[in-house]
Amino acid sequence: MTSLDLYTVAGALIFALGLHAVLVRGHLFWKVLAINVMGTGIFLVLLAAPARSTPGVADPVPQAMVLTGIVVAVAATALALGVALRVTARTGAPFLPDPDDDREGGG
Amino acid sequence: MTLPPDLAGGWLVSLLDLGTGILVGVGAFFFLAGTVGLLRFPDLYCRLHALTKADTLGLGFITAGLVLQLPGWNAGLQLLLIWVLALSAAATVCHLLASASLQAGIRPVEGADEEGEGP
Amino acid sequence: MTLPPDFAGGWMVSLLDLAVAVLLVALAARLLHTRNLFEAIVLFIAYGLTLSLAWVQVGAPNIALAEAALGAGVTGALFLNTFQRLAERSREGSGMVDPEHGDRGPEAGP
Amino acid sequence: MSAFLTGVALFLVLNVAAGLLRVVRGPTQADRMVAAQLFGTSGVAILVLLAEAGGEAALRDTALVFAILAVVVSVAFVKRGWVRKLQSAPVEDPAEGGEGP
Repeated sequence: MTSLDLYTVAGALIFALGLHAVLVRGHLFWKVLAINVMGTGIFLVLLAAPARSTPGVADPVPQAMVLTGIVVAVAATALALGVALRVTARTGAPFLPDPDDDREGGG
Repeated sequence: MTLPPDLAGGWLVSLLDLGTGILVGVGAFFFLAGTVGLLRFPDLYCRLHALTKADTLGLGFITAGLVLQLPGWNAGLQLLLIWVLALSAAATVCHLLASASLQAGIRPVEGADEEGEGP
Repeated sequence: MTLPPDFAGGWMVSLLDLAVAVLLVALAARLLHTRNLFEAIVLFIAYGLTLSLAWVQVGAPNIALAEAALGAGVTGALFLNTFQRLAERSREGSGMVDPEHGDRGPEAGP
Repeated sequence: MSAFLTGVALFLVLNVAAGLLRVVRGPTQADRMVAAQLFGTSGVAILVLLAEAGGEAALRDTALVFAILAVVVSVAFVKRGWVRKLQSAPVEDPAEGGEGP
């Protein structure tokens, strides 16, 4: 087991942790945090796995994809946090409104 | 500093290696001291003091030790720039956090002077 | 952990990789399961910097540069900004949520 | 020499991991922000050591970015992220009120 295998396993673990947190945590800001963590787990697998196949030579294609992904993740995080603030302003709490009751939070 | 080929591998290189080892070791010790202070000190202001001063000094020792290994003066100048930048960053962060904490009403721990620590 | 013989740096590098990977997983687990929103934000910044170290070890220093600037710096500032907006909102509003302890309690689940 | 420098870098990573305990236990928010500064300085040291050990000059540029980053995060915290204690600072800042309906 080389170091790059280690990073691949760590990326898979981090993705699983983020997915679990997205599903379990109700708070919207932890959902945004967890989506960020999930994305970094994918980046880790995406960089460590091809670097293992050709040791010593960096493959530029996954690096370009990950670089684009980081920038897109920052922009998407800003958008998601803005939406979460609007939800908080409407319903008074940073949680998604329950779809069963229509007492508050309607459009 | 590029050595002439008859000197490379001689006593000067091993002397430089020894200097690098000592300086980097002292720098690592200061980092350890900063972390111990961060974990053990009773107060936010004491922790800021320990962290910013000790860690910046440790970084200075480490960069000074690594300058001895560099081949030319370009990379050495870059290391000096990194250290100066970290120095100003630590000073700025320490001042900002301390003044904001004072304004927010966090009082320093009283009674440390009575234990004979201060002059 | 056996390394291939052409792996430069030897066993010390693999120990460093092990420490960075374990620190990454531990940071992710802690920041996703804590109850304190501010602690989660600071741990996320630390997570981004550790990830930058991991990318240095994987062999992509350019991505480490972008991660340290964007993933940890800009995203951390965004989260801090939103944290303060949320704290203002809950302090002047109905007080349904404590910004320090984000979940509403045991009834927060579905 | 390369193994020695990598070993010192490993020591600094473990050092940072110990310092992150302060983030978990810190009573105030500023205590938690101090750890970002810890990671900034230690990260600079780790990257400079790895640049020398691996012979990669590009890592020194990453170290420069690490040095700037703690300042950015701390300024964002002081300007935007500080929540005043309710009992110690009763005066609200009227200029920064929450907008929106």
